Amino acid sequence: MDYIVPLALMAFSSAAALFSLESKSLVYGAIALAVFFLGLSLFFFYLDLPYLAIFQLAVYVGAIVVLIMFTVMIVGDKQTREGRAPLVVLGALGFVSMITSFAYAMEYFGSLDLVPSAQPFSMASLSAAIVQNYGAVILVLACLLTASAYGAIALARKEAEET
Amino acid sequence: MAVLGDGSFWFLVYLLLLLTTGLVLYSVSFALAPRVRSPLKEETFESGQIPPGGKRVRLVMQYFIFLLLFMIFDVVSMLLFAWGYAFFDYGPAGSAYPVLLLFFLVPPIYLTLKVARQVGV
Amino acid sequence: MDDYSRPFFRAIAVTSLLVTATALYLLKGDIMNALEVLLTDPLAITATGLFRALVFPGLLFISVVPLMAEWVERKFVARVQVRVGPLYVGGPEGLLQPVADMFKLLFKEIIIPKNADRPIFLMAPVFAFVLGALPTIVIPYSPSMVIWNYGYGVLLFFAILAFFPLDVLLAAWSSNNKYSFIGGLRALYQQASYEIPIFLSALPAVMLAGSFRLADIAQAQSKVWFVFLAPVSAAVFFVSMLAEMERIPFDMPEADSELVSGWTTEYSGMAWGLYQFSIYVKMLAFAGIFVVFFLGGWTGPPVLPAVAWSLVKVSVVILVLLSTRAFWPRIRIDQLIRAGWGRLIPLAILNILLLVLFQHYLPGVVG
Amino acid sequence: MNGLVVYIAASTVFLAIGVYGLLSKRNAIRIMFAIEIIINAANLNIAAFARYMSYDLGQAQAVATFVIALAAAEAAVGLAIIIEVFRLRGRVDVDEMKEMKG
Repeated sequence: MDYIVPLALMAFSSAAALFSLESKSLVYGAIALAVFFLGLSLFFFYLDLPYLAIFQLAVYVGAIVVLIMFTVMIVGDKQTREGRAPLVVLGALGFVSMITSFAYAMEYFGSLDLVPSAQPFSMASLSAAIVQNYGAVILVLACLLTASAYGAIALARKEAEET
Repeated sequence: MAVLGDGSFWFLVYLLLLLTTGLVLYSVSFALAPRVRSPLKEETFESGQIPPGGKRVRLVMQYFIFLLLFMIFDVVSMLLFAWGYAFFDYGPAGSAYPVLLLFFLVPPIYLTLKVARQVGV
Repeated sequence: MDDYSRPFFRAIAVTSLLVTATALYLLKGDIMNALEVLLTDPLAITATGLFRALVFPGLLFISVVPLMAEWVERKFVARVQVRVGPLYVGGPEGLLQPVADMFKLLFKEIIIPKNADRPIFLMAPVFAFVLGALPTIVIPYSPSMVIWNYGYGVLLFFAILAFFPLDVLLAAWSSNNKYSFIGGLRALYQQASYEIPIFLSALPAVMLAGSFRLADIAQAQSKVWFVFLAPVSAAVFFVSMLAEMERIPFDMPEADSELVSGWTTEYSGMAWGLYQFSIYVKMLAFAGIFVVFFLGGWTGPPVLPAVAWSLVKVSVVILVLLSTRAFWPRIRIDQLIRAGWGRLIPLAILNILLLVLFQHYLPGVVG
Repeated sequence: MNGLVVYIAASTVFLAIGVYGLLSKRNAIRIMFAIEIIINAANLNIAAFARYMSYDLGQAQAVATFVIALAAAEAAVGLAIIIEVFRLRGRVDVDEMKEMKG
């Protein structure tokens, strides 16, 4: 059956995502976030896009979750006040509207006769995309990463001065 | 779509084997070892001192900037692997942008090290 | 065992039973196949996947090598310090001392400190064990002697490696001990800082071989080993390897004279044993990947079979890694981080630039 | 019906969870979680459409990796800001971040 694996992954990942937002302890929330990222990378493995899947693991679990965990441990595990009643309603409304838009998307894409392309992913096409098509994008990315590094350093600088 | 193709079945098997080994060693230890509770034993070990202070203290974080830098570099070095894969295929012209990407990231390292030196880290 | 620890024991035992059952179910065809091969042609057993996962590059191998490495380390350090080291257990020169240590650990109590975060505290060692041993899955000892000849093995190796700081940080935090947490933070800084030199110094091997498959990278060195084409990278990789494994010149996370025992302070018994095991098995994985990246894997003069060449090289690298413990003093954490970012990363980038400059001359020497 | 629908559904669910978290949480770190979840929902869509619409898989993955790179840059700056706010205020509620003079 074609749907079982993605559906199971969807249940698994969305449970992890919900737990990461709703757990009492932020550390457990960060662990659940790591599990969510793991679920996403399993999605990518299942779609036969191994480079993206491993990139996801290395960057999200290896760097972002670690840094979030570090911040949580510095800031403190215990929650401050949580929940905003009017906005919860707004969030629920957003949820409903998104499900509705999904229904519309279903109506279009569900009617198409699509099969997953059988072409195996070749690393050469990714290299070609990076080296040839997206060279300028890499340059912009470099500027952006540098700028964010400068910004982060400037923000953290004061912190370092005081300790 | 390859689910368990490409030999990844053995990845699953190996993972399960390792988990089994770890858990079995652990549970054997739990079963064999004695357990006697005593408040002194469960006190956290701080070289014989009585542990002062609260439960979880907040600690110094003067190397935080290096962690931020690590995040940026992690992404960049993973991206560079995609270029390294096709290093010989595109000649010198293909290397222009990736090398530029590397050069862009040297000044932040320099700045971070300078900041770190300024604050005496 | 009292009421207090029974739930943990029950949970762990049930989980291990479930995992074992799943593994057996998945393997039922392969087990029958391996039995059949064993009955008809015993030598062909080395070609089955089950043999690889269970015996040679797999479980048995990776559990024997750490024990041997521990014995060699203790003997070696003892000789350097004019002692004799282990002597009594198991025949000549205390050969079975590590096995005895393991049995001792099995019978020691696992103490859970007050106010610890129990689920994380208890599960962290198991995950450390799995994460430490999992990278060995992609390391080839001969063209066919590898558990999973994955096309993206290099990336997978580094991705699994990236999980390690998370486990260390969680273990340190959950044991609710100030020394543990300081050690854990140091481990985080150290492993995060030295992951980048590792990536950047592994890049030349991928560039020269043009593949992420570790077997291809080893095969590409049939003419010249990459250590001669990218010597700076090899040196950077070696130093970063030491730092990632928290070996002696870089063992700030468990600096025993300052931090009791770093992030493993509160761990005792088999929990500590699993951590120790994971560190040694990580050493095996790193030595294997260093051999594949820079020392040509199984390639060598045909006086020895391919597997023997790999094993000889891996043992030499492990010996060099172990010997640092006897010769070097510990450096400070700020020196470590400064060296990582200020020296090793520029050096790794320099080697990449050199390869780009001499790109035109390289294809002739890469096999 | 086809397999793509499941991926769109998964992506929508993740997006909805993310938006819910973004709107209903006060803790800045929780909001960070929500943002990461939303970015991942977008990435899943990119990957699934590339596979089902027969786009060039290399280009699709390149775009997805760029998205991840942006997410990493965003997380670096965001966490630096969170630490800074925590240092100034002692807590990380977004409601209290009225002025950002530093």
